[in-house]
Amino acid sequence: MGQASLRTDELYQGTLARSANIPVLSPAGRAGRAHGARAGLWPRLMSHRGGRLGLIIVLAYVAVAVAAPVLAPHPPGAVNLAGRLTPPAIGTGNLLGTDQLGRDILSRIMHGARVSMLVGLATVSISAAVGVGLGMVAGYYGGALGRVLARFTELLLAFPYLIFVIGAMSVMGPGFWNLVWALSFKGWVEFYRLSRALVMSEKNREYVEAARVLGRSDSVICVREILPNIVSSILVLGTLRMGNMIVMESSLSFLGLGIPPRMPAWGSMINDGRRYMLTSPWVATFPGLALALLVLGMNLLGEGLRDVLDPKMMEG
Amino acid sequence: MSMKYRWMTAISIGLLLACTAVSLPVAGSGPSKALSVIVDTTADRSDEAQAIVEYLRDVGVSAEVRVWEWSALKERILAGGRQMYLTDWGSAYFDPFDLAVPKLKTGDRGNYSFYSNPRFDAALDAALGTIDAEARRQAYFEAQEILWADVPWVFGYSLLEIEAAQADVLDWQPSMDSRMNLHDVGLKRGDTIVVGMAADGILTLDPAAYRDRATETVIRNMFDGLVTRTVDGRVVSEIAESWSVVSDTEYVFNIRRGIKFHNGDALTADDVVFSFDRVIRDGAMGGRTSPRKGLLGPLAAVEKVDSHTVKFELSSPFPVLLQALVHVQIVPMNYVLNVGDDGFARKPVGCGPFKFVEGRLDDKVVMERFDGYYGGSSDLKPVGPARVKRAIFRMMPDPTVRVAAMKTGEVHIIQTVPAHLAASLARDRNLQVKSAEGTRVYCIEMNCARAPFDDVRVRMAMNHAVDWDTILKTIYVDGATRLATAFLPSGFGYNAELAPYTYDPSKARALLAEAGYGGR
Amino acid sequence: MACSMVSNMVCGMVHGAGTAAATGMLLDVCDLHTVYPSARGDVRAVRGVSLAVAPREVLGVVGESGCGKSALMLSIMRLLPRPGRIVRGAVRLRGVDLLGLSSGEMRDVRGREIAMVFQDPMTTLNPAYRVGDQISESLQVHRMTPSGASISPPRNACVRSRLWQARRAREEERDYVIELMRRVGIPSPDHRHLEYPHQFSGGMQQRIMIAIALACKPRLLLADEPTTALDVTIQAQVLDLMEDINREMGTAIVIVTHDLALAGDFCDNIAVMYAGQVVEWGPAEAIMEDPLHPYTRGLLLSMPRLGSRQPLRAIPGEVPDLTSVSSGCAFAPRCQQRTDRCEAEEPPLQIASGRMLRCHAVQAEAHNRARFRGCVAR
Amino acid sequence: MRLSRLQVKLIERIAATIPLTLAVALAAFVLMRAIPGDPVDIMMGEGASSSGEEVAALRTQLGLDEPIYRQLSGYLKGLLRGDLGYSIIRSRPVAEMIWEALPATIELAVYAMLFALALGIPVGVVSALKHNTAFDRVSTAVSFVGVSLPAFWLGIVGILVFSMTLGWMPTSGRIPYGLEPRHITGFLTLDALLTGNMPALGSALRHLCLPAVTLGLGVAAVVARVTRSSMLDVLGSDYVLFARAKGVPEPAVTIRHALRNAMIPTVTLVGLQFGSLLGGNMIVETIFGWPGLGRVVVDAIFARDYPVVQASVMVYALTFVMVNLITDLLYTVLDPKIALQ
Repeated sequence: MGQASLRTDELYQGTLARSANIPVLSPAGRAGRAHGARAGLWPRLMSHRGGRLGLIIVLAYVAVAVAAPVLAPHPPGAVNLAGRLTPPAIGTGNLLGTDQLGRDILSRIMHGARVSMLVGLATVSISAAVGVGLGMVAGYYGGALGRVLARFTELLLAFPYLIFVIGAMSVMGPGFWNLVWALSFKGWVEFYRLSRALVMSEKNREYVEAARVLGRSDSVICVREILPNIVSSILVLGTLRMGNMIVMESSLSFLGLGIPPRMPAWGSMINDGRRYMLTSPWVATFPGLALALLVLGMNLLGEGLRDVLDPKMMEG
Repeated sequence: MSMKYRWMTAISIGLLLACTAVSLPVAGSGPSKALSVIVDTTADRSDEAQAIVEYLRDVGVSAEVRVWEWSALKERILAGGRQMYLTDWGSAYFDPFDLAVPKLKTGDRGNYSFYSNPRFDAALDAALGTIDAEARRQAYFEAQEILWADVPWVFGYSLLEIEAAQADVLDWQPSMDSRMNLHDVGLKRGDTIVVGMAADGILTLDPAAYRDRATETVIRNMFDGLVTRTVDGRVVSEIAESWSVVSDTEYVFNIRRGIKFHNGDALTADDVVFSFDRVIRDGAMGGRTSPRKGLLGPLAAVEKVDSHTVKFELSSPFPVLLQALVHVQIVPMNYVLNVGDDGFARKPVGCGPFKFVEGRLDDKVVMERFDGYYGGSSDLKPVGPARVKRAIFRMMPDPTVRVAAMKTGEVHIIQTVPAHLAASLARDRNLQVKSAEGTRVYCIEMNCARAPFDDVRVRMAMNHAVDWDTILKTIYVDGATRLATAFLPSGFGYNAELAPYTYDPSKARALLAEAGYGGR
Repeated sequence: MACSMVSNMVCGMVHGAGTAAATGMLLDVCDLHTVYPSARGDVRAVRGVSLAVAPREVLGVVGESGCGKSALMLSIMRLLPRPGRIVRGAVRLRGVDLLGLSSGEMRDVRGREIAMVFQDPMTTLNPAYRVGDQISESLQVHRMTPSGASISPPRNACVRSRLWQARRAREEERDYVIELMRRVGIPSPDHRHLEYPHQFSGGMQQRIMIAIALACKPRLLLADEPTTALDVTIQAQVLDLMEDINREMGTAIVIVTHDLALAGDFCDNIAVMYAGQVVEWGPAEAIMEDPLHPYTRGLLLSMPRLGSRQPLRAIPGEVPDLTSVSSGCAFAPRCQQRTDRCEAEEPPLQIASGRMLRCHAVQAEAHNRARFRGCVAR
Repeated sequence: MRLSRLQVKLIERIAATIPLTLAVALAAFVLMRAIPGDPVDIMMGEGASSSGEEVAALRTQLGLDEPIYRQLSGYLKGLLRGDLGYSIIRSRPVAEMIWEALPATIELAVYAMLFALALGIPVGVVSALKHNTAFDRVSTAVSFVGVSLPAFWLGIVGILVFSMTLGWMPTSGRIPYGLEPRHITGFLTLDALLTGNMPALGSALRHLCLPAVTLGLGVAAVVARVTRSSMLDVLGSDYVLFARAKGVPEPAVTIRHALRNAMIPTVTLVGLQFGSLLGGNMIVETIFGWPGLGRVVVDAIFARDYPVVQASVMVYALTFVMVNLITDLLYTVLDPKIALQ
């Protein structure tokens, strides 16, 4: 496959970066960023309109998630069959209505924020850890490992993902962490490709040479020198992937493979409500809106981080 | 230089920890020796399972739900590794033969609860060892009483089969076994009737190569059997004009004369013998054995007596033979031999009211009226060719979309309306909604071979703990019938005197306490 | 000749707009101000630049990077990237103020009257198109035939003759493109006009860019650091080419460079820019031999010269931040001759010793010298 | 010379798909045998009791009781002969099933992609041209929301609004009976065009509308974002400035000079997304009763119909590889640098 597939790879990584609005920075820019004194990431993010809004949204979600037991008017699992499918109304105690088991949708959305964000965070963290680790090794050393991984990632991309997840969930059985593993199984590929490409262009930079001349070991160079220089791109990809993972969870719920039902998760809530769309559209709509707003926040934050971390924005 | 990432890392880790720490609902730690169970279900019953879990918690059982994909769950159930699971099982024979036997007889195929009671097995054997109706009824009554006392399951309910049709569909009636006899149905306007099937697709068009109901629903409009069934489950003649029971193990059927297949061949005893041979003989379908073989139980041989008489020989008494024969369709021998099994499945020819036009099994199957139809069962009015010119079965797996298509008038009849949507359809003056008793038992099975459910008191407690009436009234919007045992009211030998277990949480708690599981 | 040209320019300057056409100036930039809004405030990239270019003249605009040279060129073309904008001033081409033209009229000027070449040919040529097509595109957008006449759509011509004409026109165009490529020194242009930019070396790419710029025979060529990205030997070839073009085709050239020596060799006049302003502007020899402005002097001293044993000296200090220019002379903080007046009051652009100069300190000195010589430029 | 190099490369690429496809087939085989469940048991369904011997006999007949390595070698041998096997549950050749379902899936994916491009590219371009304006902000926000709504939800809402309330679109299916064009390619719109059957074309397009939009909306959002950012890059490039300096009119600058170069990342994305459209449309197919490969394969997984799953996975992988190949070929058209490197 040689050259040709390498090209797809490179273009893929470029596309990836672009679709995620990740700066594939000019090398000089990146090197400059690592070593130039640049104070005030925080103020700069706060002065970035989209980034600020995104951060506020995300922090608000985190706050709601953490304070859910205090904020939520009802326990999220309180089944009340007599009061099922109550429409949203002010003053009834169910501001956003109730679902097919009479549970308060607002409370479930609040508690669901924990589960859904945890799904996103856990899958992205695992994917990023595996992907960046392998990507750095493959990018730094290349060679046989790189070739094996290249074939393996190709295999993963060519294998229909849903089929894999259905299979994996059948093998492992239902469960929160099983779902996270199944989602991470392919999620790492993007992180792998991005970090491999970044490391490949980074490893010939002067500062890496300098570290080598100083006799630093490879692992120290990777972790102490290269990683800080690529971490921002990875961070941005991570924020952008989180929303995707939460949506993925809902698709798996559609196939009956989602989060265990007593855990309120937005994806499962949307899927539950799907059956009642004709008669009680609020059941699916509110969790959908909650999800959309979080994804919007995440993307704005990711984009803000990109802009703030992009040295091109510093000039002019 | 990592300074500026530190805050981000801190936030990320903090978020992760915060969520982890507080998000996973920990199973409530109740009294010291609480019973703790995991209730397994498939996705379609997860709502119900969550409600059940709440009821179990009410009586001090710490319960959780797991949603599984069915095949994966079944394998684990069969391995004995699960505790309590929502299952269901259909019966097509209007007799406990294909329900109680596979589900509850020791070691049988569907016995996921590992229930074993020699007395119960003996009662079933007695019911199936004779064709004497009264003796059978008594045996079944006894079996039900044993079950009622032994409570191997949390007995559940059977769902109504709710169907809907446009108002201009005439003489339409859902049948209890979810078949759809379009021969009898008329249309006020138009000559093409479209049915929205509640299936992803049907498996085949060969009457010997399937085992599922959806396929039968479609195929039964192109093929007739020796006998058929009324919507309320009575067996009446179809291709067979009459029959006689020579002995417990020998039946003789007289074939109606003048029946033609769609290709013009006359139907004779040879075709009947061939059709049955194809099902019961090993490797009769081009080296493969029909999956329907088991449906005919101890049927050993079908022999031609003369051109319009066949004799059935059984290796042991088979009281449900007539019900079983409803599900075997007659195929044209010469045609099948000519085109081969694959060719036959591609372009099937039968002697039913409709002939095959074209079909994609996961999209739609189109058939046209067979004008040479002999008229069908003389017990089912009207007799004669079908009233509509064309019938189309469309596969519409999503219930919401089926209902939407009904409302937009794209289909004339839809199967399996979700109970919560039935009311909204019934309010529509252009539509009619009807229902029939279901033939499927929904229950919660327990692993009776292992603690804690090897203790009848615990099983009994479970039966008292679940408020089925509320569940059926709300989640299933009254579209279900509560069952006292595993037997269906529509089936033969139903003991109407046994009442379903009442919802009684305090009794459930007491029983649990008695069994050593601390209640509150 | 150069001397009289400068005096002409000065006239143009002094007497205002009306006389520019009369004095035969090709381009006349008058008190041009350009800003780029940014988060930290407006960057004042061009601050009251006045310049003029006579027909057939070669003017060098020299300065450190970030002094507003490119912004000046883009302002002339009215191609400042958003959100940059021209605040005030005038850019007259043969007496017509370009700033007052509609965008359609301005588009007609670009490429046809004023052409521009950029620093890095690698990124300036569109990678997706054959070079021949990129050259002829200029002709097509200006609806010009190779002979220079505008194409007017033939009236009442039958389809066939139109087709024939179109084919003729295409062939002519191709021949012209090949000829043009030959003219700028590209070997075997009859094959190479079908190739893509990446198939050429940097020098060849720069020649193609010049060919594109010359396609419509513009009167003025703006060259923004045309040789900076090239090897030294190639630089010389490209400069030779531009010199030829200037001589043979009569195209006036404004060449932007940070290389004072290059400008000295190549140009008729030189304008030295600092912090968005022209600080010294005059005949090339005069400036090279007798730089008056302290900044020009600094530039010359920091420039290595063959045979000179003088040590190189860098100009102390840094280029000022253009968002917050103080009221005084922009160069004052780095100037060794600064006075209190320099820090308080911005020096005007004035005539001194046969050139234009923006400096308080040298002003007086030059005035004295001029009186001593008894020759005041008019 | 150049052509032959391209040809060599093409052959190389096609040859390289063979090991990948085999690896995918192997992975599918392993995955299917690893997941619990048994096709025979599912095939026997419910109803009357079937004896253990009967099930065992059927297993023997289907070769399911042979050791795994024998099953695998049999499967691979079949593959080498071009034999995809026989569906256990549906007792018909797998190749036939796939051949029947694939055109529906591809047609849906193609139209979904066309919709995504038709919406995403103009929105992306206009956002880039009107960078930082209200249009840009709104379209960006909408595209974020578009990405974050699951397709099954969109599908139901679409049916609710456009079929039930407005009555513009049919709820499901590909085309009503009686309107089908003569079968030539299996792609209904193409067949209708080839046979000049306009009513069929109209109906097929109407049926395609909702599923294609449901499937394509998320992709449209991503396409818009990628186009916007690459357009922004390109609009700031020297050659666009140079084109303006040549006096090229603004529309020509945007389309001829900027968009063409900005399309390169979009094409990469389209290639990748097309693969995921093909492989990820099971849910949309289920909702819209679309008779495509997605439903066949999900059905087959749940029924443990090993040969069908294995073959479908291979078909997916092959399509994915082919789409990548086409994408790469498209680059050589868009970016002349690649053709000769």
